[in-house]
Amino acid sequence: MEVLVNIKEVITVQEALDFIQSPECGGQVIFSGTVRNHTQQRAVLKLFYECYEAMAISEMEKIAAQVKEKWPIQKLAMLHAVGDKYPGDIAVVIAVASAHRGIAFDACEYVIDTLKETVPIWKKEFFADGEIGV
Amino acid sequence: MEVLVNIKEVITVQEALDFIQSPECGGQVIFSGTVRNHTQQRAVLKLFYECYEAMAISEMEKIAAQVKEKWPIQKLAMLHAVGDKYPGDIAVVIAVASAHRGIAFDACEYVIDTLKETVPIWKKEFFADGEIGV
Amino acid sequence: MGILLFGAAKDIAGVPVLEKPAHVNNVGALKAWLYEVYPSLQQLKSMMIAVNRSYAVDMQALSDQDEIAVIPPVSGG
Amino acid sequence: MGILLFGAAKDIAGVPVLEKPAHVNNVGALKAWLYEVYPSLQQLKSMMIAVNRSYAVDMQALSDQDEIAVIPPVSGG
Repeated sequence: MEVLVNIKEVITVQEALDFIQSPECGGQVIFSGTVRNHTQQRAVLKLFYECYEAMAISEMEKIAAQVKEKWPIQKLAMLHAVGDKYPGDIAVVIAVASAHRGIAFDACEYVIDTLKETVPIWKKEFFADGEIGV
Repeated sequence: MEVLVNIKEVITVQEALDFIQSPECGGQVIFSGTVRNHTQQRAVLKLFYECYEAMAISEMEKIAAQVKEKWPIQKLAMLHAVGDKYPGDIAVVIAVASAHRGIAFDACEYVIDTLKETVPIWKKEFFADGEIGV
Repeated sequence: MGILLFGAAKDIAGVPVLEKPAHVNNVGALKAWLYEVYPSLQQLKSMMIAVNRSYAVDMQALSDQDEIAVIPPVSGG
Repeated sequence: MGILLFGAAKDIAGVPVLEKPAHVNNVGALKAWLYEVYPSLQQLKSMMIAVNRSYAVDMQALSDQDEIAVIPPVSGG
């Protein structure tokens, strides 16, 4: 399995697609998480993502290793953005390529679910009313 | 739920993403199906997709109606390519945007599974050895 | 209107459109007639008939105004 | 090496790095010391300690060469 793990200011779906693209894989499943303009009915101005980068990369690689054990996936890209992110901006992209689509869906969902539980990245929410949520 | 259904020569992931993009939805799940360079160990030169277009559009709209009944999805794009398609080319794109990612995965997988069962589109396989498979 | 043929069904019949015989007045009768005229259609894994762009059951009646189509196993995606 | 603080833990302590007291020799002792010095840390839903970039259990020993980090609930994605 080929793996791309990256944490940086700006990420795109296209770079994940470019990485997983392969004439040997018929199915690609991509999850992209974008910043919403509200959280529980409160208007969001922006989010600020910080991370413990060395450990975040290491935890993302651990998730990739778990995927490799569980499913015959050919390619996996995991990208996370950091810094100020505004509504509509992309915060995370997970992309999986596989010969069979069922396991691509399973693997992609597993990766984003696990990332949200284990990867040391934090967001701070800046609301329109001036409050800040952690 | 807003729905985009389209059958045409060339489709892209980007146009599906553009359609489902919304600052109100935090999660997007995309499936893209591309032409593989082999089928059961036989090298593939190209595929030719034909469709019964009026009925295909109608069946795709029925799937969208089923999705709307089953899940609170905000946006759904279903694109299918027709004509000659070569290894690496995109044949189908399903994109779903939702506030909650779990249902976006479920809905996206449901759409592609159902599309493959009910939508009147046929591919012809042109193998490198000169044979043609239907 | 004629009967539209697609995919493998079109290849077997060798034509994209067939004339519906007057005595064929429902979907079941149409299938029987097609299998008789083109026995190779029986090799298809399935053969559905669509009437006015919807899949139809055998007992559905056919009129000359209906848009009828022969649907071999689909293989989109 | 110091103790790295992130997210809400950093906000509560008011600093991104703390000095590890000499008597704190395992993860459990570190948590107890942090809760004592910064009682507000008890309001966090969880507080994990990472040692050399891996989550660590309470009984894990700490040495001065370890890279130690305080991990409040993560919220990536």
